[in-house]
Amino acid sequence: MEPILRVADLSVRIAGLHILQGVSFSVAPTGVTVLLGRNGVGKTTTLRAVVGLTPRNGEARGTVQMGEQTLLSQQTHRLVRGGLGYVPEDRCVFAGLTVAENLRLAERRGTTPAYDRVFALFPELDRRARQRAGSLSGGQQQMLSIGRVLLNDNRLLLVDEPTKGLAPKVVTEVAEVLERVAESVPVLLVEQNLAVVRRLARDAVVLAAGKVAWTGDAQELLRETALTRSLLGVGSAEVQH
Amino acid sequence: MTEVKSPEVPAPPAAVPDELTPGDGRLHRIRPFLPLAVLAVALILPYSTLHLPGIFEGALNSPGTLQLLAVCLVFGGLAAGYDLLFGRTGMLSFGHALYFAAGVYGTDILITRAGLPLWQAAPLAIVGGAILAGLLGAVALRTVGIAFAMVTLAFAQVGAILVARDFGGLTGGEEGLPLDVTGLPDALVGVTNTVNLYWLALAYLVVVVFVVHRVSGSPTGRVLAGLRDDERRIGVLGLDPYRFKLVAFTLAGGLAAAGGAVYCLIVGGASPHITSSELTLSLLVMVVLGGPGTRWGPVLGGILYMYLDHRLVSFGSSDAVDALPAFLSRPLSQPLFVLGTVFILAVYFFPGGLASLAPRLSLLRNSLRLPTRRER
Amino acid sequence: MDTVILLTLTGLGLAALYFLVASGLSLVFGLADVLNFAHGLFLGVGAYGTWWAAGNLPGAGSDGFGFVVAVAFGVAAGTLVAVLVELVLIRPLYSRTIEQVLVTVGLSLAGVALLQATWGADARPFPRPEWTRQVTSILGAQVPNGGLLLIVAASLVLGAILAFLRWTRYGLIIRAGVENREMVTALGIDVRKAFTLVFAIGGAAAALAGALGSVYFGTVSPQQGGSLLIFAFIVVVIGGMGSVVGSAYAAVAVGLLQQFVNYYGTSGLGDICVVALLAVVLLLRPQGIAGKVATA
Amino acid sequence: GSPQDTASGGGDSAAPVKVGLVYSQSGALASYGKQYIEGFRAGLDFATGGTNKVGDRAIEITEVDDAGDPAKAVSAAKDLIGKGNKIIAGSTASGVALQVAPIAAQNKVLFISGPAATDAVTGANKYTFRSGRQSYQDVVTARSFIGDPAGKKVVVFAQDGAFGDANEAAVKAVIGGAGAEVSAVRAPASATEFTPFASQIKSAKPDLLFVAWAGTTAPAMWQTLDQQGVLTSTTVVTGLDIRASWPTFGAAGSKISFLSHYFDGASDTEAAKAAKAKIPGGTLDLFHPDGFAAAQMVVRAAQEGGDDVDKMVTALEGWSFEGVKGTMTIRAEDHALLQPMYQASLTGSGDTFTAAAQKALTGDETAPPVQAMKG
Amino acid sequence: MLATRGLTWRIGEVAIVDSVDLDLAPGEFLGVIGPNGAGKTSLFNLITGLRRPTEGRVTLDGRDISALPPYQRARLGLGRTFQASSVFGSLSVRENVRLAVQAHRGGSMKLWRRAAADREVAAAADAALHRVGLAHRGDALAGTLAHGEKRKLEIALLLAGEPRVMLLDEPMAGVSAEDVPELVQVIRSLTGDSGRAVLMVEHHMDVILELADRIAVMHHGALLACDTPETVMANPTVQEAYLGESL
Ligand SMILES: Nc1ncnc2c1ncn2[C@@H]1O[C@H](COP(=O)(O)OP(=O)(O)OP(=O)(O)O)[C@@H](O)[C@H]1O
Ligand SMILES: Nc1ncnc2c1ncn2[C@@H]1O[C@H](COP(=O)(O)OP(=O)(O)OP(=O)(O)O)[C@@H](O)[C@H]1O
Ligand SMILES: CC(C)C[C@H](N)C(=O)O
Ligand SMILES: [Mg+2]
Ligand SMILES: [Mg+2]
Repeated sequence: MEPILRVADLSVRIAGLHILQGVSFSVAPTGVTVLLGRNGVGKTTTLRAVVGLTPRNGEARGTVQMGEQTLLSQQTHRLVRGGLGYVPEDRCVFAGLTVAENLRLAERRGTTPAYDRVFALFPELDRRARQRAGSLSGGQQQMLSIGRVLLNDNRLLLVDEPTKGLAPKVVTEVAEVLERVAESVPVLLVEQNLAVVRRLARDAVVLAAGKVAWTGDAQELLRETALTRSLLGVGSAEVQH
Repeated sequence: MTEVKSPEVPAPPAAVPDELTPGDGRLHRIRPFLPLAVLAVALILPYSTLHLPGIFEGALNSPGTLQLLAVCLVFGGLAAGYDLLFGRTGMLSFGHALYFAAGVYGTDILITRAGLPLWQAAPLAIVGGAILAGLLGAVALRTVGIAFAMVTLAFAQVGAILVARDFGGLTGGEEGLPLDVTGLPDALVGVTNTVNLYWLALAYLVVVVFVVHRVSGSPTGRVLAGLRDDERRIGVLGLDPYRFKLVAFTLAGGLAAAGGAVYCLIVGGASPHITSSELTLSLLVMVVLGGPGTRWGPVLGGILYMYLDHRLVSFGSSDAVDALPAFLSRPLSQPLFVLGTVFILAVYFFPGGLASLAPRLSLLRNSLRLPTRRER
Repeated sequence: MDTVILLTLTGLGLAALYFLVASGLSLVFGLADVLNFAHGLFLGVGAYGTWWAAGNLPGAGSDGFGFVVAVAFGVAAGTLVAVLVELVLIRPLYSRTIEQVLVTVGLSLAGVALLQATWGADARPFPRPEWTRQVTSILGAQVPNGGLLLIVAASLVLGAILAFLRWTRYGLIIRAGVENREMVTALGIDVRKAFTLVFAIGGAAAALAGALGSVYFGTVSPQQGGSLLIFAFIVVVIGGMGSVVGSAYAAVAVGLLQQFVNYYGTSGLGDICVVALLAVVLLLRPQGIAGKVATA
Repeated sequence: GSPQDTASGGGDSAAPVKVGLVYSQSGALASYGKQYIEGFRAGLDFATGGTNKVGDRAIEITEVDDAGDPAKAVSAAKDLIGKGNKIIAGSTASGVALQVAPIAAQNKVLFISGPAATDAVTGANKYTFRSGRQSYQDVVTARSFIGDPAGKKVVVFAQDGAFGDANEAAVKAVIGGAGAEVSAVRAPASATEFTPFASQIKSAKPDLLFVAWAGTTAPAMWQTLDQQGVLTSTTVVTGLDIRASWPTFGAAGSKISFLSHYFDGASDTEAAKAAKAKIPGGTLDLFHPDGFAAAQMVVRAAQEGGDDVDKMVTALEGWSFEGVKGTMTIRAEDHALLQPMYQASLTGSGDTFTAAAQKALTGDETAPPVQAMKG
Repeated sequence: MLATRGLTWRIGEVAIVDSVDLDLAPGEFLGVIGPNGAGKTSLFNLITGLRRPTEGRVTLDGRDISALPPYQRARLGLGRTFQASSVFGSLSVRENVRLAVQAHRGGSMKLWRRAAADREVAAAADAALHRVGLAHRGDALAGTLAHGEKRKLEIALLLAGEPRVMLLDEPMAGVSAEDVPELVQVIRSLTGDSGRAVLMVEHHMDVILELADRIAVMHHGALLACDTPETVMANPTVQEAYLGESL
């Protein structure tokens, strides 16, 4: 199958530092591809480069292709309108706007927003529609952040650590949501919680020191304790919650 | 109530106070001596009869040039003091002109109206300016961010109104108050002694730079740098943000008042121009022009700003400008037009201020030098 | 009694003028986070644009429909300048607040000097319909029509801006963009258009203030914008940055306070009272009357 | 070498006479400055018979813009003095004049203040002279509008600040001193809304209203006084500003009695004719006479004093000359410049207004009281 | 040691924190869990003084500290980390920690001394950095650290202050699995000596279970349970409200 996203030789420099040095991988057109790696290895940087959010003092080189489309030189809002959904690492909800307004903002022109889908997944968002997003708890904000993206149909979702700081129950919920979402849209996921990875991931890309250290089947990666340990530094015992 | 996003102070671009980071390499060993070399040049400058046509009207040691340089130096020091607030502590005060004005008017009034000798009047005015800053700061610092900027602006505005209304007949209103020089030391009076005023201004600048440098490198300076980034964190670490900010505010106010006393002597009086909010804005411009939080940036910014401010008026009326077609010469003969345009261009061409120019220049130099070496 | 009515209505006229200047300032300041010291320039452009059009633009004049055309031209000119300023000067500097301050300060100096270089430093008589010079007798008070015109215009502008922010998608985008520009683009929205729009609205309101303010003053001069700007800033801060409704309240408070204190107290006390009001409001409620609510 | 070099004025008889003009070329008072310099050039031409020389010595003028800022003016003055200029003139703004005057005294150079109207320049020191009128002379002119002031009720409406203070004080001294009951209404110069002040004036029901207001808010102020019926209910006197401002009076203009320092057509002296012929545009205005007189004084000083400033001072003290306005006299005691003043009325509409002289007062009639020389 | 009595924080009608009574004994490690939005962070804010409670008191060593500003509470030995990393972005990592050490060693105004010359402070700071494994990043600007590194720096800042009562708000959030055990060790070592007490919010149950002596469960602002880990884990209400069905 043709991959939906192809990243070839992606290099990112920020403030003079080579953060990514020639990263290449591709994302399958179905299911979840997980991007793994230790803190600071450049996972977030990779996702942001793909959606065109490399900071001003930085520079991204290489090729990133989604289908026929070349992404790297394009403006973020064009990419997103073209069906590339992005859920950022630190949630980034609009604190001063209400929950409803946050969602309304995410509506894209020319499509019908799928409010049913979002509220079915996160009834809390419907209940708190009039609360200012800034006063939501961390978990609630994460739900809003994901909900915003699910309002639209996407060709590919980039999701950065969606379960960070969430209660186990919510982690399960979010994992379920992503699982369902992944049935219809391919997802590129950054995740530290290996339980979630185990449940969702089909393919895995492991980053180390700004380069791709391993790509292949995610479940296989998790099965191979030695491999997991050498790449991620975790024993499988700790993977379980 | 909802979580209100506190109006952010436009935080100055992050710059690590160089005092807190040990440098390395050979450059580091020469660097401490660079300022001394510049200081030496500044000290012997009045002995030079060099003519720099276009840059100064007369020879370097002519009274007009020395006077201009003295004013520039005072503002270099003033900007460095202001940077203690803005660049190093992250406090955006829009009322710094008030403490400068307190120094100017304080010295002037104590000498001219109260008849005190200079050696009493100037210290009194400086202490008075610092106390004023301490009192008003104690109130204003109950707010943060833009609110703080506006409260300080408001206080300065009251000061401006009091001065302009000639409150108690002390200030001379909008005509200002010429300094009564009869009681002054002879060495400070008259055009022939301008060089002494120049040295005085230079001394002021050196003192301010030294104080700011010492304070920034002190434990307190470290706290101030922390305040700039995250005030809440400082509180949780067990330090009282209010107290530290008040100390910085008072100290900066005292330094500004000292600058005022020197300025009063240089200009020979006080005029309400110096109470205007434009002066604070200019201070901000000077600091940003130079590079906030850097050791030499604000000084250079202040000197350059004042130089342009004074020199552009003669640029505007120069023959070169008059010879241009009207649509060019008319705006160019407006000094403020040129000054404003310079700011705008500076933002685009020297982002990070003048201080960021040095590394970039050395980069340029290196890239120019390398090929020649290879040839040899 | 008629003194009180007179002072109230003229005070409201003054408040209306402050509001017209402050509303644009507040929107740009609070929502685009640009401390726009060049706002006075937009004011000047609106005033000079109207002045120029009345004398030179075919169809425009100093009375009747011709005057409406002239004002429309002035507002259009102010809007255009505001948009150009945003596109050319401010846009490359978003998220660099201090540099923006520097650029707008530079612009305010250069712009005023440019007006002065072009049309001279002296005040020029402003073309205006005859009725704006007259007074209307209200309960025994002779209220200047120019002031009433300002009150009507300010009310309309207030309504229009509120409706825009509350009920349009662009209003929503503007409010969100203030908080996190990047994230707005990550939702597929071109946020830069929204910021240009904010400048256009601010510029238009300022230009209208310039035109109608000149009607009220009877003259136009390069410095006019600058002196109004200080009070406009005070109004914006008292009202709470970004809050248009707050600006309206604050403008009324400042206008009436100034007017009454100037009559019953001594001169200059009005200004000091306004400054005192600012200090008190900020000490009690640092976020201003309405706080920084980047929302409607 | 020496730590500072100061050009000593060359005693060489063929060396040029160096004159420094420090005035506003830019800033708010730029139009006043422009008239001043035009007048100065015309006056220099007139006083030197077109040669621009005093004896063999050319007069070398250096112009410096102070933008109305005393600090810049002081810098410029020091620079000029350092370069050997023995004569400084200019001072469009009062604040500038007051700061430059002490510099002149400290360095023993001649200072001839320009349009700056403040009374405080008179008698400031031995080296300071003035080439224009002072506020007191305005007020004396105003008094002539109401006949016998005794028992009359007079209100001064003045802006805050030195200009207003000077006028209020002068009215109290001149008109109050003559038996009128004077009260004052003051307003901030920055005021934008004048109704409260108009109401206060109206309720005072004065016989004479003296208005001292300058600046861009003046038209709004006049309109408010007119709208509230003040102008029709009493005699209103004010100073006539430069021509460009006349249209801004609008309908109010014809209801006001003006005192005038100068306007085109107020006098028909030789000097006025010469000035008219020389200045660009050919229409005289408020401050042309000041520049003209300054040039006449400079030539006189250079002729009589050579390079000796003390001799220049002696030559000027008590000197009478024929200026644009007529006979001008430099009073020896305090260097006040006694000069004719005018009563005028304004007619016209739209952009075309004409001023007509109703009466001229001589220099003696408008003489301010003698000040003790301060320094 | 630390106790709250009837601690309540209301916004309008809603009680974000609802009459919480909590006791923390010296040397004790108390874990706080609860669904998102339960009010855990808010509780920390009340205890450290960043927010003023509507009702109730906070006492430290029997002394009522409810009215003290945050910095005075910190001086009494109350330290905390933040859920969203809040470090001094424009200072280097090393300066960050030195500042914290200096704050702890007495905050009197020293305007004229050289900060860099204080070797004791430098040594203590380096020690703290070593402990969290950030020593190699000492010269980096804190603002440019990756998320996980910032979390470590947060802990280093806390360590530097040698507080007696430590409030940790989700220290593990965003820390890579590799580093979790190491950080757990660091946190464990905090309580080891001299009777320090820790209050820690954490969603990683394994970490909580490993470290905590007792676990407090918050729900809708109120304290649902506060007991030994075993009892709490067995509590059906807790199961239902918080843990949900396990993955
Ligand atoms: N704006 C920036 N300026 C300088 N360095 C940066 C910047 N953004 C990121 N970095 C550096 O790039 C590296 C990679 O950061 P990135 O956020 O991509 O890591 P990550 O893999 O997402 O880590 P984590 O798991 O902690 O989220 C880090 O070392 C970080 O310090
Ligand atoms: N300033 C505020 N205004 C309004 N509501 C607030 C405010 N601060 C917190 N809240 C609300 O209080 C509740 C508790 O928030 P808190 O941040 O304490 O939760 P938490 O337990 O720390 O959650 P998480 O585990 O997600 O961090 C949430 O519902 C939140 O929306
Ligand atoms: C439309 C908005 C700018 C008004 C704002 N919500 C206020 O309360 O003032
Ligand atoms: Mg990341
Ligand atoms: Mg929390």
